[in-house]
Amino acid sequence: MKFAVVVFPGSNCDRDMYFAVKDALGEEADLVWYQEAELSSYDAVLLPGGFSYGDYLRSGAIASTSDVIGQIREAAEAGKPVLGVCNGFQILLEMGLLPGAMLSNKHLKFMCHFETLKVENAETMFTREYEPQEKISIPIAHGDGNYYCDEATYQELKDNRQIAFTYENNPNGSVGDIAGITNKAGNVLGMMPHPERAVEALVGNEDGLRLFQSILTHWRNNHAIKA
Amino acid sequence: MRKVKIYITLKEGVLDPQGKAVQNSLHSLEYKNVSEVRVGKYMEVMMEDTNDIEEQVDKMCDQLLANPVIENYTYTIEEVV
Amino acid sequence: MRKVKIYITLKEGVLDPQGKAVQNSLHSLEYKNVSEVRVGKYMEVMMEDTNDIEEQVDKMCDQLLANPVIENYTYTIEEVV
Amino acid sequence: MPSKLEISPEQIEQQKLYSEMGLRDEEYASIKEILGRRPNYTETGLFSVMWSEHCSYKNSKPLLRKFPTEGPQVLQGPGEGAGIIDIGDDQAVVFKIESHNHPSAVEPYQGAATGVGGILRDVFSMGARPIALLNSLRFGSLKQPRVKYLFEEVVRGIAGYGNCVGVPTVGGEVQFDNAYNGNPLVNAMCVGLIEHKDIQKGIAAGIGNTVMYVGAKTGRDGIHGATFASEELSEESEEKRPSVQVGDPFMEKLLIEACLDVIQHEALVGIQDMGAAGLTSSASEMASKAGTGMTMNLDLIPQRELDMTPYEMMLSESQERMLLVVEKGREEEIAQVFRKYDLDAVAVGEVTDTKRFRLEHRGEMVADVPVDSLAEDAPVYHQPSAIPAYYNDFQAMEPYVPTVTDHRYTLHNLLSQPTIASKEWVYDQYDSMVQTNTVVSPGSDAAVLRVRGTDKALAMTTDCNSRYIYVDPEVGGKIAVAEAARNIVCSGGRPLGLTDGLNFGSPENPEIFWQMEKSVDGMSAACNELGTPVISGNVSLYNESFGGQAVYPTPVVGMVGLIEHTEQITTSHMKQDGDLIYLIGETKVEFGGSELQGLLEDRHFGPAPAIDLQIEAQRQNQVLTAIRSGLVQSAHDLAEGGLGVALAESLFEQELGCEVTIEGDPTTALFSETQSRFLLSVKPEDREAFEKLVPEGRVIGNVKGDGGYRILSNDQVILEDQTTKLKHTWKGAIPCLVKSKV
Ligand SMILES: Nc1ncnc2c1ncn2[C@@H]1O[C@H](COP(=O)(O)OP(=O)(O)O)[C@@H](O)[C@H]1O
Ligand SMILES: [Mg+2]
Repeated sequence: MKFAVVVFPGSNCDRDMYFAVKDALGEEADLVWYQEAELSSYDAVLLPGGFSYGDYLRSGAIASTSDVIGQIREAAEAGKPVLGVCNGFQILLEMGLLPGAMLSNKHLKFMCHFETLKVENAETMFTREYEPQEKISIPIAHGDGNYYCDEATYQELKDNRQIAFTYENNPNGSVGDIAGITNKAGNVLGMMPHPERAVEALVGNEDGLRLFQSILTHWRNNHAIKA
Repeated sequence: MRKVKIYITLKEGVLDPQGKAVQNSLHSLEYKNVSEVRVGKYMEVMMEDTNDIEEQVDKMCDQLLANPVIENYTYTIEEVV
Repeated sequence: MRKVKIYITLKEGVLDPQGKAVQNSLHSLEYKNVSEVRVGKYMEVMMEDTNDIEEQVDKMCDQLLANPVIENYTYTIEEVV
Repeated sequence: MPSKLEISPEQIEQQKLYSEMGLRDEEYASIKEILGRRPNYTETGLFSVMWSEHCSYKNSKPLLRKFPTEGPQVLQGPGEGAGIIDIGDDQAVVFKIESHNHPSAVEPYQGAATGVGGILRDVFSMGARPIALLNSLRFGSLKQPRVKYLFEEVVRGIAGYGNCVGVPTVGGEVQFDNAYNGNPLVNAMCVGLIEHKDIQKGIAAGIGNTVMYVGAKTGRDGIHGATFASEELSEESEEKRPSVQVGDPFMEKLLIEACLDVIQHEALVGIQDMGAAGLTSSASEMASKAGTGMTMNLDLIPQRELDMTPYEMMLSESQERMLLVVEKGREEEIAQVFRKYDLDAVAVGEVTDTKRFRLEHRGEMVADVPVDSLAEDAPVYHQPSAIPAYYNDFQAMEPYVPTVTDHRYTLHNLLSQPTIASKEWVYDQYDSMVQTNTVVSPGSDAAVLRVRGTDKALAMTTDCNSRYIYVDPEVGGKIAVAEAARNIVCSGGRPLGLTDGLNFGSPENPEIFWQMEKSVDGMSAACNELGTPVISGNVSLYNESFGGQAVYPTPVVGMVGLIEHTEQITTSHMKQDGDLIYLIGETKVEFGGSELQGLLEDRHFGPAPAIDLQIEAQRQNQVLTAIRSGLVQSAHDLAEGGLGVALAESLFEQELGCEVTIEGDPTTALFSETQSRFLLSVKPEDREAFEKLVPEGRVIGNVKGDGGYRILSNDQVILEDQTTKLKHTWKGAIPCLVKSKV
């Protein structure tokens, strides 16, 4: 399986994402510079964390107007897995591929530590290797991770089972303890915690690896069916 | 040349952690008569004049400067020489 | 009740990386007639009226809301009912 | 027409305008002699910044020469942007520490942020990818509102910059003491990783080659304030006054990536960051090092503001700028590399064979001076030194013996001192994990990062207990180096070398110069004994508040060590019920400069704890050997607050308990700060093997799974508490102080 990691000016978890796929998952990955991206030849698109364009104006806002966005939209429409982590999630929100918006953490401070997440929906293409309601430990590292949406949208997220992960101890003030959501179709996931930082026991743990394995399993199954 | 002044505020109903923090600090500094603080953005954009400048500014705000899910904007346009 | 609108801007000569990034982004979105963008803060403070409200607001800004080393501020006071 | 140009060389001399720029009479006289004429305004400015302490080390050079700087592992000692140490496999670590004390005192957020930016540039301009940041901070009492503000903003500034550029901030230290009330210290350290073949130098070699400018435009940021002291002469309006340097971490991130790309380009000859004294120092140093000259056309310098004068451009300290020398005719290839990142690389000058530094502006030659005179010929001062009276008094004192009746209360009290308390409030704001190499994050003795693609890891730490240095600079200097090495050893690493940040008051005060001298002597002795050469460093003097009160002498040590196999990585956290707790090293009545002394007496006095460097080295070797043999579960060095505090700290992570028996006077056993001591835990089955390697080790008790912290003396329990309660005190202290209304 071939993963594209889209690099924006100011992305800084791009290499971490790349190593997670290449070394820990053992699949192919390319770092693709946003201006040179040709995403159609990839099986999945990963938007890494960092501070695209310095996170000036609003986190993810400036990146969400760049040229490559059209191709990301196409990948999403084609049903390919699109994963946005941290700044990647913020970009997906600013693009409107996922509903809602990001506000500053309720205590206004950047925070970096492990948080316990609950897998709310273990049936998505990103979470199928987890047990339903499983507790996993994944690092967060963000200043603007306070997910906001209005009541109606929240109800819709719940009704459609679009909430993938919630926090056990909500660190940032997010509506409904939301840590990650998918689109309706279930092939676009945005999450603030960093699964790519949890793929090796030496540096943290391996709780994030199964997220990447889920994507791979899903893809293999699809391909088996097609073949 | 025009100076466009843009005011971006959080929509009512959207929690404003920063405003809340400022409000608390003002209270602890003994400004007891402050009842609410909301924090937004203020931008000054210098642009050459065109016929459709208002349209342009609206588009700029919708496309980039404000996020319609959480923010409102207003602006004024001044002439500068 | 008064609504105090406070505008906080960077002093001239102080680097505004945010304004610069917004400006570049507007250029790549083909707003070619934009020549400069400066980004500041806008605050709305609701406070009970007092005789010395202006004095109070000045003090608030100097003490907390603006950073006198790099920022300037102005404000207007409106009556609300 | 900027009116400053009208200030004539005659006026500068007659009105002594040079002294407002910081030049002394005799310095001005020697400039006149070098040039054979009076310097003009711009030239006077060039000399004033290049001959400042910050650039020339004119007061500290004689002291810095004392540091051992060589060793088989050293690839680059002091002199370049940062020092370099070999770690095998054709790889090397690059590191340096730098202070940003004065800017942080004025504008703490930007001051600290640009401090981080500057030290990053020092490291990536060597060709290394920055892999870690550390910071060493000193503040006054958190009970003062201004101090609280400085503390919060400095931490936010470090976080704001480091997090954005994607370099993890993995360690550091924060000490609080009234001595820093008027003057915080902000030292930032950066560690980079490099392949030997990629090592760059800041040289302007090759006559005819092109000088290129990259990065942010030049504004009037941080221009030496003295320049504008003669306001009435220049009719400068308010907004043209020198402004605070503002950092743009986004620009820096682009620069890092672009520079790491460009070093692979064969047309690149030399590269250097523009740090203090901006264009002046980078350009003149590059030429001087190469034995060449340089001509620059200032009209070509990218400018952010209108009508900038040559003086302003040359002295500006705008951030995020680099200077390159590239092969003539290949400028476009280099520019192309930067264009990918939306950065402009502009040709601004040429390398010449004249050995002169020449600047043109609007068709005129505005400066023409010998390049070496700027970079090499600054005067060197041997300041007089004098033993302060307090030192003789302290030496003559009987050892201070604190009176403690309630040891439990005292332990809580110590754990809530902000210098000892958990720094989680600080480091939680730092992204400590980006780049996914962080094996041991903040909270242990040293941070540990694996070296991707190998089985090696790097341990790093900053240390300096300035109270010991105040009471006895020489002994304190030894302790600072020894403590850093101890922290590295406890993590499983062999110390490789260090970078030093010398923060002192005015060197013109003989008593302060004596403190500098003695602490450098002490540090050097420890470096020699422990085999850790000094490979880079920084000097920050005149750290005095408005009342003329100098800070405690604070020569910060930043140290890096090598862990040969990742399985040898060790933390300070005890692991398991039943493990044996070992104390290595005897304990004496030593409370001079201790945390407990400060707590009880509100000041520090008496002789510092003694240190025998040979014993220190021997114990470090033994402990490291035991760790490498896989016999050690946890290792922690004893520092502030002594055994009582070290025990508690080792139990917090897993909320384990302990039962420990102490001997002799309980207060001394628990809280004395005798040096060269280690606290280890070892599995019972490894007892024999361990004691063979560390014969001095004494079992003092066991780790307990019940979460109770128990100390016995003469078969009596003299201190008992729940580890969770101690932890609560320790964790809550700083958040509580920061939130408290003052
Ligand atoms: N300013 C800081 N930035 C990052 N980490 C810090 C900072 N201050 C302290 N720490 C971390 O907190 C832990 C405890 O620090 P300290 O009490 O100085 O330990 P030690 O006495 O063992 O040197 C260390 O891991 C250290 O790196
Ligand atoms: Mg220490």
